[in-house]
Parts: sequence; structure tokens; C-alpha cells
Amino acid sequence: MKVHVEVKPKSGVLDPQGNAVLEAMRHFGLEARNCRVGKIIEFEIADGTIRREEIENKLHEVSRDLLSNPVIEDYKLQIEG
Amino acid sequence: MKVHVEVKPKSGVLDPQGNAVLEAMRHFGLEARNCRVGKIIEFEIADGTIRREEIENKLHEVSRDLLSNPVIEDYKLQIEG
Amino acid sequence: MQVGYRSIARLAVVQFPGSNCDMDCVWAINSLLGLKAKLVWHKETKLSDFDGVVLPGGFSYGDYLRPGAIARFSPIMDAVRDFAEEGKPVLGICNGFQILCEAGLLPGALVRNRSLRFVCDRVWLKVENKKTIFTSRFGEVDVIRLPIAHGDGCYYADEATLGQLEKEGRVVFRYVNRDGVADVASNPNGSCNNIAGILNEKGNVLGLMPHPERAVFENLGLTYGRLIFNSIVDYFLSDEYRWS
Amino acid sequence: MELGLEREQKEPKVTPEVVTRHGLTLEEYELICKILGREPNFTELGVFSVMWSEHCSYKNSKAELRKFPTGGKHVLVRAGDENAGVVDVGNGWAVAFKVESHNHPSAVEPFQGAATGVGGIIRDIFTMGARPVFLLNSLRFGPIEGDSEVARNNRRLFAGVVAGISHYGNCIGLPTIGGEVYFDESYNGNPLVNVFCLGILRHEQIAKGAAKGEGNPVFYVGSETGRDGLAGAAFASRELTEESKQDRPAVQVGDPFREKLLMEACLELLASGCVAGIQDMGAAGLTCSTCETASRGNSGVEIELALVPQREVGMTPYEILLSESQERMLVIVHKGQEEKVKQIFEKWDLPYAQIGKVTSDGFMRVLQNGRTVVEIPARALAEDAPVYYREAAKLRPPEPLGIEEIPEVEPHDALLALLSDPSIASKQWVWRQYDHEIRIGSLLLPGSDAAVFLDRESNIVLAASSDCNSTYCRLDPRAGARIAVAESFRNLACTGAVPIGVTDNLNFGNPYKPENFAQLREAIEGIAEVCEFFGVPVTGGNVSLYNESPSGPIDPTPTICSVGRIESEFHIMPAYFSDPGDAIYLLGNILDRKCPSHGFGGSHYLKRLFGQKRGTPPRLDLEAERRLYLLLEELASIRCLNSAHDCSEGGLAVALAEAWLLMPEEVRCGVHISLPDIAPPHILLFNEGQTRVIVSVPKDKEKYVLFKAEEIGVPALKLGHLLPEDDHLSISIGSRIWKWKRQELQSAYFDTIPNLMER
Ligand SMILES: Nc1ncnc2c1ncn2[C@@H]1O[C@H](COP(=O)(O)OP(=O)(O)O)[C@@H](O)[C@H]1O
Ligand SMILES: [Mg+2]
Repeated sequence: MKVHVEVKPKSGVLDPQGNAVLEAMRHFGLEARNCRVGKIIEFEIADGTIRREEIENKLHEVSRDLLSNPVIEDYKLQIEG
Repeated sequence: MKVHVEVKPKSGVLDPQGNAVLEAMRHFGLEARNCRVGKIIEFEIADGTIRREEIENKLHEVSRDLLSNPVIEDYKLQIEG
Repeated sequence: MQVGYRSIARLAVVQFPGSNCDMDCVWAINSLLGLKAKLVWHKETKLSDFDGVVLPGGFSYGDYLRPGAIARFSPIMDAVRDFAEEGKPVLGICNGFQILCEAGLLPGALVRNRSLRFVCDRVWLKVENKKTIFTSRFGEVDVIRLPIAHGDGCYYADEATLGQLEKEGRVVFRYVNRDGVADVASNPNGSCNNIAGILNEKGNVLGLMPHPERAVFENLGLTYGRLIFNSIVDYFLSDEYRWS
Repeated sequence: MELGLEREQKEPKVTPEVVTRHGLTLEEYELICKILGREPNFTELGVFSVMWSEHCSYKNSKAELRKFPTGGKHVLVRAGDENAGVVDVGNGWAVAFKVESHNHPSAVEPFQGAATGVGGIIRDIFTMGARPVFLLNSLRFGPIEGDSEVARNNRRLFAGVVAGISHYGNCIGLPTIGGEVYFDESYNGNPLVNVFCLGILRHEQIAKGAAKGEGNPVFYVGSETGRDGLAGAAFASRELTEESKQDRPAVQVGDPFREKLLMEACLELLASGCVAGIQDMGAAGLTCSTCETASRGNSGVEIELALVPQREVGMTPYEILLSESQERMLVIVHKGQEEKVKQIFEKWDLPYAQIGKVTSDGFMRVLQNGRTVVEIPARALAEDAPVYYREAAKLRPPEPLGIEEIPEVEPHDALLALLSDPSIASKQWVWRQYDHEIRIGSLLLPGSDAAVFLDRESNIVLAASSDCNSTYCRLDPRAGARIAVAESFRNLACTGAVPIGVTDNLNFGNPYKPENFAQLREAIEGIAEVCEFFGVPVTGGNVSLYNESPSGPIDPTPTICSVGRIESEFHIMPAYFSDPGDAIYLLGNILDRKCPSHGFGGSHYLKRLFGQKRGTPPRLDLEAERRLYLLLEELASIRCLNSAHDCSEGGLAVALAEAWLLMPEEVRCGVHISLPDIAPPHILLFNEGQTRVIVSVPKDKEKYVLFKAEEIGVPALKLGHLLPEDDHLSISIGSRIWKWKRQELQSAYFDTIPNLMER
């Protein structure tokens, strides 16, 4: 089972990286806006050991408590297979 | 036009963050493997100023030269709208 | 002392937004005989007044995206490239090393420390090649100690590149223990082959993670950094440089 | 007068309930109405609520803070007059320094909370026109040992806070060269994060946070305003509860890169002579900076919100005015210099805007698209917050301990247990994450008694130390506070420095509880007394009240940061032994027979080994303390000592072990001392009697040291020697001898924190 977690700064929260990237893209002659930089975390889990539902709960827990910082970030969890 | 760039460490390149995540997930009772941590960069571009094709070229250029480092990373570019 | 028509060799210390060891480099270099450092703002486009260039440490552009990723597009970098091409000395320290790699002036890349933590310490290094314009003064000195301070100092390159660097003697500094042995315990960041500093093919561009400018003043307890800067002075005095 | 009634977004009505929710009392509301001569609108109410919060107005502590000695011939800017005090250090140079807390934000989001705390204090310093040169940090967390949920959370907070400080300080390029970290139950759920910054400037560079000169333009420079950190000042002035988690918007994200640019731009700007006044936007953001500059300048300020750079759309005046977005400054510019100013901002790629002008009518007036939304007399807002004289309970004096109440533990094990107490163990794990060598001036690396720094620009050598033993303060706040100041000065003296100023961070519980208020008052009086005694001014500080978690208030923690001057770099002494030929002496009494608890009240010995916080804190004799400083100063100036380390937590044995363990590898050797058999070993070794320093003396200087000690009146006792061909610490008392291998002490001292944190 493949897991894919996207973690992005909450809207309204300052994203200093995003600002810097916008600046830099200007060097390329690209005028962009609303740039946000987030993380993706991908990993695999061996199937069959625990029930699907249980795993999903665990994955949400991990995404919220470990992979993201709920105070300033949102996460999106995708499970394949 | 919404742009979405995923940047991930090349396979073979050590990813200490990925390893740390695996380690930490174990404390949550989750046995995972092959964890890789990458970045997503999202931004918007005002339409209409330049031709679509030209923009795409530019976006590839930016993704390759600025948003990722080809020595250690691969990128994936998605354009919406 | 005579360097070309000048009495003193002039080093440009490039100031990117977020550079923060720029003044340290200026203070350190200006305390030494035969060198004079001057700050150069990154929006400048010419380096013709200078004999050598230093890219100092710091967090250019906040290290956003990757260290050095944005700075490499600064206007001054074209001049730095030309400068390197002409065979003049370019020294990249810490963030400067990262910028040189990002700019393709040095091979490989610097990634997150394996510990995922910033590390500030004093480390032992082996001077692996003393026949460079940056290390000619080391003489009998094999193992030295310099300060490091970085979060992304893990040197990475593919096998082929590493092989080539090793074969061509372009690994100039290596993390070792105090007895000069490169082991895992003495590698502060997980660098491939314990690499701390490398040279370009031509031998005039050096990038290193440790901070020689922090080891110039006696009262800080370490002075090995002087040897690097003094080697550069020697190079400017050499026939090789004068007739080049 | 009609205020912004036709605005698109209708504001909530001001009801008694809304007033209370803003943390204002109904009496305070009445006072506001009196000041305005009418009822405030919602935005104005918000403005008053942040300015009259404890964090900005010090309404509960002001009357007490007046007890501090703040003057002196070296004080150029006094506490409270500006963003930070300024003290002369000679040759036309001066230093500006201050400490600031970010406790509540760090409890909610440790990384960003601590990071923005660092950002805030740095702005306070460069606002004064000073170039920041170094940082200290004083941290407290709940215990980090064990596998409980609580311990795990404490480790998470500890790791996050250290990472946050490291992130911000390293990126901006300031060395973090000292500090302290303690772990204690009372900080469970309410960690303390106090950060200190020192900057250096020429006398003529002192910048004022005053809006002067009618018609002078007012500039906004720095990050765009967002909804983050809304009303953080009010947040800091409340107790932390479960609901605090819902206060998450109060958390701000810092951008050290922006701050670095802002710092460079402001220093360049100040040097250009274009600036009439400057003020950072810290707590209470745009509100605070406008009304305070107007109030200090005896003028008014008028700004237009539509011109303020904004990160989000549709922000209300309330939100813009109360936002605590980081990395922003307000600059008042001499008329006619606008172009020069713009050029500097552009050079540094900073967002900026001219948002208003200085007026002469004394009002803070805020417009939105030309319509007045706020109109308040600036002075009343900034200065006329009510001052409260809170009720103080009568504190119960601590019960003295008898010597028979101090259980005996085998010294060998006791020393190991103490060295592996996370509060005593080496904090190397912490400072390795801080760049402590940048600006190439750290003449003593972290791990010494005080940080010692040479500023390369002015060639001035400074020392700084932060201290507070909160267990002492809990038992007796006055005694604890006195010791905090004395320990801090003693730490300075151990490096060869003479104190020139103090900044304090008063971390206490809710002042409305008479017991907490009594602690605050006692501590303030204790600090004042010692500073007065030594003629050292308090040049500023910070008050953080409401440090409580569901289980009660924290132990009172008046953190003292003192700054000292060292005449010459050749006078500097490290804490560690450095020459295998040296003799070891104790300056001060081996046992304080006059102290009812023999220096065991509140000791780490009782706390670590028996889980007890009781007894009377050690006695502090200020006259003896003064003599000790004099002796150290004298001996340092003629280089008679190779090291000096003060005895604090864990007493003589711990201080000795530290001085030995910290020896540089290349000179390592053994040490042997013998103590007079005048009390049981544990009493001799672990009492925390004050005014004691362990020094190492070159053989040929011993006579002179003894002569000087005698002359000045400091007891000096030869304890023993360093042993060249050895690698043990050994202590003998009478016929008994205890021996420790380097390895066992070393791993207790250096590995404890990494082992706890890296698993
Ligand atoms: N958070 C920290 N950051 C940097 N240095 C620290 C920190 N905590 C402790 N230190 C350093 O560790 C040493 C010992 O600190 P501490 O135990 O408080 O000593 P003392 O009791 O002598 O005041 C000091 O040099 C201090 O500056
Ligand atoms: Mg201390």
C-alpha cells in the first residue's frame, strides 16, 4: 500500500519560502503570485498486517501529529492500493 | 493558471528526513518503508500575457534550474487551467 | 609586496541578501598581510578590480528552497563565473560552497545534515592536497582544526563524480579524528567519503564547509585558517600568477 | 462625531460582554469612555484592550517596577523610556540590551514561538540604533526523563524551542553564546522561553522611538500584514488553558531572512540621518508603534490603512491594527528625505509604504479609505492605563532544615546522580545547534560561567550571564531573587568582568492571586536590593505574568541577565582547569555555619535525590560577595588565576567535576583534593552555600593569591592539585577517599541530554 501525504501551510499563515520563490522566479521573467511551499511524504506499508480501517486511522494520526504541525499546516492523505 | 511542482530526492540519494520519519512512525506503531520526503511548490500565473507553449517551456526551465537541483532531485510539473 | 601593479592583492567578499559571515571574512582577511578585502553587493556585475573572490557563509535568501538555490541567479554570479573561467581564485565558504555547487562551478550538492540538526562545533580535518593555491602553506601540517556551523553540509555526488574527485586529488579537506583517520564518528554531517572541501578541475575554485575566517585570530584559539589565506597570498606572489 | 459607520464590513457592537471578552474590566471601560468623551467603537476597544494589557501597560507590575534602581552615570537611556536601555561602555561606545519572553506562543507552537521571540528581541535592539551582536537564552521545561506522555511532550517542547532559536538566530547571523536550561515539574504545560539580545552603538547613534516634527512622513517597512498573531499581547496576558489551543491564530510564523534585511536596512537608514523616529512593531503591532511614537514625541500620528502592505484580502481595521505579523517597523522620516529612504528599502528588497504623517494634535488617528475609524488621544492610550496596587498575601516563611534532616547518600553515587540531572548536565546538545562562533568574537565558548564576547568593531570585550534558581524563589522569592542577581554577577566576576547593567524577565503566575503577587513583589525588592548594593542599574526588562497551567502557577522565575565589561582580553578566565601544574583553591567558606540549613534548603541534592523542595535557601552575605568580586577582579587583572568557576547547583563537588570535565583534551589530567573533616561528607560536598568559587592557581602565584585573599578578607582554602599523569577525580576527607574515573563522570555529564533527546 502506497501512502502519499501532502503538507501545506494553512492559508493565512505566512510562508516565507513562498515569498522568496516568487522573487526568484522574477529572474526568469515569470510573474507569479500566491506561492506556497509544502512537503510531500511518501512511503509504503506492508499490507495484510492490520485492518484497512485501522490503518487509515493510524495514518491520519501520523499525518496530523507527526508529519504536519496542525497549528500552522494542513495535510492531505492519499492511500493507493 | 495554477502550477504545481513536485520535487523529490532522486532514488539512490540518501534521504535522512525520510529515514527519520520511518523511525518516528515506529513510535506510532506503524511499520513503513521506503519513505521519501520531497517538496511541493504551488503558485498561480496570470493568463493571457504570453503563449501557453512559451509559458510551459519557462515553467520547465524554472522547475529544473530553480525549484529542483538535478544532481539530487527530480521534478514533476503539473499545470491546471 | 608586489602583486601585478598593486602592492596588495584585493579580494572581493560578495554580499548576498542573507550573507552573514561577510564581515567576519573582511575582518579576518584584513588582519593578514598582503590581502585587502572589500564587500561587493550581489547586484554588481563586475569584478575587474579584484584578484580573488570569496563567497562567504550565511543564509543567502534564507536558504529557501535549497541553500544557494536562489543566490546563484544573482547578477554578480555571471562575473564570478567569468572570473573562475579566467583561472582566478574563487573561495566558497559554507553557504558560499553551496552556492558554487548550485551554480555548477563545483560538482555535487550539499544536502541536509544526516542528524537533521544544525551543527556548530570545531572539527578535525585532514589536508589531503597541499599542492593547491589554497593549501600550499600547510607544509608539515596534516591534521588541522576548524569551526563548522551548518545545517546542510552533507556533501553528495554520484559514484562516478566521487571517484573522479578522489583520483584527481580534488578532495582537499576531509573530516577525520584527531589522529587523522576518516571514520564515521568524525563525520559531522554524513558527507560522502567524509568530504569537507573540494576543488574544481582547473584548481582555482575551492569550496569548503568549515570556516577558515573563524580561525585567523589568536584569541579565538585556532589559527589554521591563516594558512589558507596565506597560501592565496603566496599564489599572488608566484610567477605563475604574475605571468598569467 | 460619527466614526466609519458606512464601512462595508459592519463591526460588532460594543456590549459589556464584548468588553469582558477583550480582557477589560467595566471600570476600565468607563475610563476609556471618559478619555474619549464618548463610547469607543469596536476597533477602538480592540486598540485599548491590547495597549492596556499587562504585556504592554504593565498595569499590575508598574508600581512595583519603580523600586528598581535605574539611574547611574553610565546610563544613557533609562529603563522604560525606549525599547531598551542603553549603557555607556567607554570610548564613545554604548550597549543596548534587553530580555524578552515568548512563553505562551512557545507552549502552543514551540518552534515558531521561540523563533519569533528571538526576532522580537533583535528588533528591540536595532530599533535603538544598535547593531545586535549576540544572544542568550534562558529556558525552562517540565521534566524530560521517562516515558510518560508528559515527559514526551516536554521533550517535544524542548526540542522545538531549541530548534526555533537555532533557526532564527543562525539565519540572521547572531551568535547565541550563553544561557541556561532547567527542568522542573512546575513548568509542565507552561515552558519559559526568555531570550536576550545585546547590541552595540556609538553614543550619537542612539535612535528614538518618537514621532517628532509635524508633517513628517510615516513609513511602514517590512513584511506585509496578515491575520497572524492577532492580539498576541492580550494572549500573553491570560492564563494558558485547554482553550488556548483554539487561540492558534495567535501564533506567528517568523521569517529570519526578512528580519536580516530589515535589520541591515534600518541600520543603514539610521546612519543616513534621514530618520526622525523609529519603532518596531512588536506586541500590539501597528497600534502600539503609532500611539507610542506619538506619545513619546508629544505629537499625533495619522495613518491610512488602505496604504498598509497586506498579505490577505478583506482585512478589517481591527485586524490590521491588532495583527502581530512579524518583521515590521514604523519609521518617521525627516520631510524631504523620502527618496533616500525609498532607495534604501529598495536596495534591501523590502516592502514599504508611506502610510501617514506626524500631526500636532496629540491624536492617534486611523483612516480607512479616507474615513476615520480610530481617533484616540495617543498619550492617554500609551501612558494612562490604570495602575493597580494588587493585594499581596502574606507569604509563609520556609521552614529551616536541621542538619539531621539531610539524608546521607554515598558521595560516589550522589555526584553521578547530580551530574546526570538534566538541569545540571552539560547543555552542549543545545548550544551545538546554535551558531556560537559567528561574528568571530566568542573568546569563551558556551560552557563557561559567563559568555565572553569581543566586538570586533568597537574592540570592546563584554561578558553576559543569565541566572535564576527558581526552587530558591519558590521557597523564598526575595532570597531567591537576591541569589539570582548575585550568582549572575559572580558568573561575570569568574570570567574577569565587572557588571554594568542588568535586565530582568519576571516570569510569574496570575497576579490577581494574592500569593502570586506577593511573590512578584518580594522578588522585585530582592533584585532591587542587590542591584542597589552593587550600584548596578536595571536597564530594562520584561514581565510575563499568567504563567500557569491547570496544575497551578510556575515556581516564580525572575530571570536575571547581567552584562559586564572586561578591561582587557588578557584578564579573561575560563571555568575549566587548564594547566596540569596548578593548585586548586576554594575562595569562600567550605561550609556556611551561619546558614540554618547549611546551604541545603532548596538544594539540588534534596531535589534530585529525594524529590524535595524545602528548607530555607542559602544565606547571601552581600558584603562577603563584594569582597569576593574585588578579589577576583584583582587577581584576574594580574593574571594570577588560570580558571575560576562558581559553586551553584550541586555545590562544591559538582563545580569541581565541571571544571575538571571541561578541560581541553590536550591538557587532560587528574585532580585530587582533600577537605577538612569538619562535617559529614555529603554536607561538605553538596551544600549550596553562596559566594564560593573554585580557582586554579599557578604554583608561583599561590603565595600572592593567599596574601591578597587575606588582605581583602576572603577565606581561601587550598583544596589540592591537578595530577599530570592521571585521569581520575579523587576527593579525600580525613581517612576516606572517593575516586571517579573520567569516563563515568563524563558520560553522566555529557551524554544525559543527548541520550534523552536522540532516542
Ligand atoms: N540554552 C543555552 N544556550 C547556550 N548556552 C547555554 C544554554 N544553557 C546553558 N548554557 C551554557 O552552559 C553553561 C552552564 O550553564 P549553567 O548550568 O546555567 O551554569 P551556571 O550554574 O554556572 O550559571 C554556561 O556557559 C551557559 O551559558
Ligand atoms: Mg546559570
